[in-house]
Amino acid sequence: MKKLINGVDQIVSEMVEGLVAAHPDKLRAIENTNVIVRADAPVQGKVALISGGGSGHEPAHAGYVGEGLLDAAVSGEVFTSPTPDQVLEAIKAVDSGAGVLLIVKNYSGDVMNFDMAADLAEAEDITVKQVVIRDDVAISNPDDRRGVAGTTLVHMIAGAAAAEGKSLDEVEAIAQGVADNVRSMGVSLAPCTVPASGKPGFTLEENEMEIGTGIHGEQGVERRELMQADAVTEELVQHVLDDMHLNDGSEVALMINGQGATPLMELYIVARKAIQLLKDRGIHVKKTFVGEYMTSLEMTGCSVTILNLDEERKRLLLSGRE
Amino acid sequence: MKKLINGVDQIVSEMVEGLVAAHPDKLRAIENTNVIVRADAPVQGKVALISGGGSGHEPAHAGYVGEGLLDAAVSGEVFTSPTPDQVLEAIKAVDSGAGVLLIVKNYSGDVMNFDMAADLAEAEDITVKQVVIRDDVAISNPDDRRGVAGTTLVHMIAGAAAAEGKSLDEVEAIAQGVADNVRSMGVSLAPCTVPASGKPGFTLEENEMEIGTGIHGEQGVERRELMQADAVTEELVQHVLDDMHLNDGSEVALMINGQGATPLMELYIVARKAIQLLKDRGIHVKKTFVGEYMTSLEMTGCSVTILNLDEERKRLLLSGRE
Amino acid sequence: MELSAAVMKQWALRINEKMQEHKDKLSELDQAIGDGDHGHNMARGFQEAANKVNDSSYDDIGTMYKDIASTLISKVGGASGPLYGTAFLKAANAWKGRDVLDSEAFTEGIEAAVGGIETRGKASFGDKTMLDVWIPVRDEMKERGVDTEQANKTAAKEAEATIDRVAKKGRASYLGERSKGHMDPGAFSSQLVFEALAEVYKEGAS
Amino acid sequence: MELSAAVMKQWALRINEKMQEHKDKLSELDQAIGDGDHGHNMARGFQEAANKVNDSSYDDIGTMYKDIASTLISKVGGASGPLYGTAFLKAANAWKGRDVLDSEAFTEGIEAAVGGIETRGKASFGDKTMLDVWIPVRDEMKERGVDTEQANKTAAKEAEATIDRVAKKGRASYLGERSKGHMDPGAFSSQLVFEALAEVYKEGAS
Ligand SMILES: Nc1ncnc2c1ncn2[C@@H]1O[C@H](COP(=O)(O)OP(=O)(O)O)[C@@H](O)[C@H]1O
Ligand SMILES: Nc1ncnc2c1ncn2[C@@H]1O[C@H](COP(=O)(O)OP(=O)(O)O)[C@@H](O)[C@H]1O
Ligand SMILES: [Mg+2]
Ligand SMILES: [Mg+2]
Ligand SMILES: [Mg+2]
Ligand SMILES: [Mg+2]
Repeated sequence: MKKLINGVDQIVSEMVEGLVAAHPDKLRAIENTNVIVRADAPVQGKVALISGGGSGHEPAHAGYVGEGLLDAAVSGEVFTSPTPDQVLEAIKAVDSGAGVLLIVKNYSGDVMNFDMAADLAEAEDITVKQVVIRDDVAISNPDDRRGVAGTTLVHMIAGAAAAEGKSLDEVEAIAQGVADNVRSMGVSLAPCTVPASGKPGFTLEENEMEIGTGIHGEQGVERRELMQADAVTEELVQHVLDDMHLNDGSEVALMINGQGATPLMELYIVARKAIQLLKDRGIHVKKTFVGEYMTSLEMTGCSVTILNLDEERKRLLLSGRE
Repeated sequence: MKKLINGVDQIVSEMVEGLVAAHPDKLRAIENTNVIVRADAPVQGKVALISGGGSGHEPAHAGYVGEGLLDAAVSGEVFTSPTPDQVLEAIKAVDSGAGVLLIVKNYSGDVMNFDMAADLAEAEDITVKQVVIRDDVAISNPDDRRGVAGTTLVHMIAGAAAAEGKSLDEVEAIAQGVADNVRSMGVSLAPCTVPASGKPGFTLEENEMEIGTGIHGEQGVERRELMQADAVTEELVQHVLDDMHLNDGSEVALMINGQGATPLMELYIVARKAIQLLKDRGIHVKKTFVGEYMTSLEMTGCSVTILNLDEERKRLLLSGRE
Repeated sequence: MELSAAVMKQWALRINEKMQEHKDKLSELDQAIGDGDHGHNMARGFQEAANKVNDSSYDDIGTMYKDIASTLISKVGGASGPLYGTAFLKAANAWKGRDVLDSEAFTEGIEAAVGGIETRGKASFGDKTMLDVWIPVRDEMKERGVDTEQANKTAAKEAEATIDRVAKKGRASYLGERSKGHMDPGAFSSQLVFEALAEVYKEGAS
Repeated sequence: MELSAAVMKQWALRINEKMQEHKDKLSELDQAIGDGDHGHNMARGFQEAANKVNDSSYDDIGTMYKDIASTLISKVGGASGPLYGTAFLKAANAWKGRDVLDSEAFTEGIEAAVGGIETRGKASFGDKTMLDVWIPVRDEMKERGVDTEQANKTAAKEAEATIDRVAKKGRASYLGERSKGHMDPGAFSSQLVFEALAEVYKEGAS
């Protein structure tokens, strides 16, 4: 394992220190935790947004803390959900009385830990709502789907809504609207190495890829022969579209998300094909994101995310922060 | 070689297509070239900035095209300087009559090709100036130094100056000031694979790293035993500072630039230590950049860049775009 | 059958020793069908729990296990943190105010623990999770009273039995049929819990 | 010694064939001390030059080599593009208006080419670049007139001699002492240029 780290146990805390040291005007850490909040939290009268999960997905989640986006991010160990007490600290630090929305990815660990934190917060009379993201169409049963890159679109759109001063119920409804209308699918060409284990999560031959990978360095739902970028893109886009109800004239946002080690160059090659495919179907792409938004350490691969836009989501996304 | 591409010969043109398709409101490509210009180029009365070089450094250079930054970027083949005729096309497309500044990295290829383009442009009565970036302190002779990540700070600061309506001479002087005051040094833990060759550029053992690597996947100036992040950072920062004249109270900008495959998490661990080291020396970091600004495909590693700020550079950097 | 506060303390300490010892194996099992952190999660959490127990003195088994549970909840994270945490928290409630547990009282705790895991994780027997071990152990205790040696054997057998199953809950479920052929890591850590119980009971009795 | 327009055309085509044939070796040499693209750069550029020459008909050798030079300049990029491009452009100027080259005229072209490379790249003999081949070949021509067989031999010997040198210009110079022990890729591509010359001259004469 070759990593620029000092020791497996300090990774997350040193990353948090680095984030705050690099952006002291924007960010602040809560002592003795791996919670990062806006420097000016709590923002009076504003609904607060919290996201989080295991570390190793950077820039998610702490990279989204800031004006017009999240109020706090909670970082667990690498690929391990944070504990309820850390989430509670975040909730207490950002609540201004207007309530708190937790943005949770649908993994057993995240769901349970955030749920316990919500219970603890309610016991302290803080109003907490949750939206659970399940955008990964690689899993066929919609209830079991993981939350992946689409989560970052919830950060942006719900973040813009909260910044406008909308109420907790309104922000929750908007966030839920994004969650209901966003779908993703990923492919990986090479695994990543979780620092604590020191070994790659799996091995792939030179001509193999994993289709339907999540964001925790796991294998996907199927191992396949490596294909060219256009064919891979077609497969991912088709899978995503099969699960959506888009018509000729539908408006969408598109995200091509790198898993960590894939050069931006390749992501743009994928974006090119994805945009072509959507255009061929009469779908209007109003906004395209290409880059790393939700990574899996240094995994090689990418995911395609499509969000069906209604007028409100479109307005919030185009006017908001990225 | 496992890459999300369709064929080695189409990589650059398909990347350019993808860039423009993804950001049609911002970018436009010049037909039959790999030149990307601002959608609204030429901007009347504004000095135009052009950067470029081989591809494989994304987001450099095309990712910096936009308001307050570059007017055009010229992409050569992977790690191969673009040809003079392509640079000339860029010059012609962005010149509004206020003149054009070429931002050139000090590699034989870049220098020669941009120089030939400048000659061709002068022959067409376009006023062209050049600033050559030599920030890589891994090379001891200052004249021979390569242009690396520090180049992106020239994009930002000269871009902000041009956006303010400064004249070509003024913008050139500011860009030259950045070039004279910026220093970088890189380290690599794993090589990258140039698509055309299909094989990694070199091999490193599990416990080895290359110190002093450039941005073209080459080996560095020295092979060393792998160290922990803090020790690596200390080495890079010290090397950079040894070449600068900073005092207690100096103001700087800091950039921790990922080479492609290094997770943001690790870059923040490096940033944390670099900021500490500068603070220990009484140096004020006014702005920190952590992320991928100038990559070498999927190389693993990072570089540290420090820019000595005077009042003007500070103002332009803090008010400008990233 | 009786379990004193001293033996119950030993149980927690022994679980920790087992998790440290099998840390790599647990993570390897998790790497095959999950994300490879189960050993680290267990080792981190039970080490903290052992420290807590060592630093305090308890007459009340309920209080002791409440502390263990809170420590697990706040130090483990992931899926296993809330699940083991809830399990011991529910058991602690059942053991509140007691300085010794007879077979019935111990069983009540295990029943409550299983209920907690079920409520929290919404899994059932056969889903290839830790419950595949806990449920049969509980059933046997309810039926025949606590026999720690038997519980140990059942846990080992049931952990083994997860190998052939397709995961229905947790990360391993994402693999579908590909999850077959690997033991569930949480089932194996649960086996270690009951292995520790058999050992400390035997030592305490002798 | 005379080189007709037909032989000069064959020269350009043969250079291309050699670059295609040795593409991988050229890139491997470049991978050792540069960035691994020299073979691809040469193959891409000379292929385009060959296409250009094949698609046109020339009486004037100057015009033919100006087209070759422009093609190289606009299709190669990198360091070698401007250098080979400038070399052939300068030679083309010297050959302007001629449909056949005697020894003196050909040598003038080579002299101009070397001057172009020197001005463009600011390197000297011994810097471990293509000039390490071009300069001795030029010197020999100036002294004894054009002997293509001899030029071929000298080019091969001088390319070989770059192995022991430390690079002073181009990417390889960044490696300092580590550049020793590898042949300079541009020196080898230059050797191929003169190897092609000897072959087409021999074929043309027979
Ligand atoms: N919903 C659930 N119900 C019961 N047990 C579960 C559930 N989800 C996961 N588990 C158990 O947790 C174990 C994985 O724990 P761990 O690896 O520590 O957490 P994570 O899956 O978050 O990485 C699985 O092997 C399984 O036994
Ligand atoms: N300044 C220079 N003068 C003469 N030749 C040079 C110079 N710089 C580079 N070269 C030649 O160019 C060759 C490398 O060409 P190539 O790999 O195509 O370009 P790049 O170095 O841009 O990747 C070197 O082997 C060397 O012979
Ligand atoms: Mg985990
Ligand atoms: Mg090159
Ligand atoms: Mg796990
Ligand atoms: Mg080269």
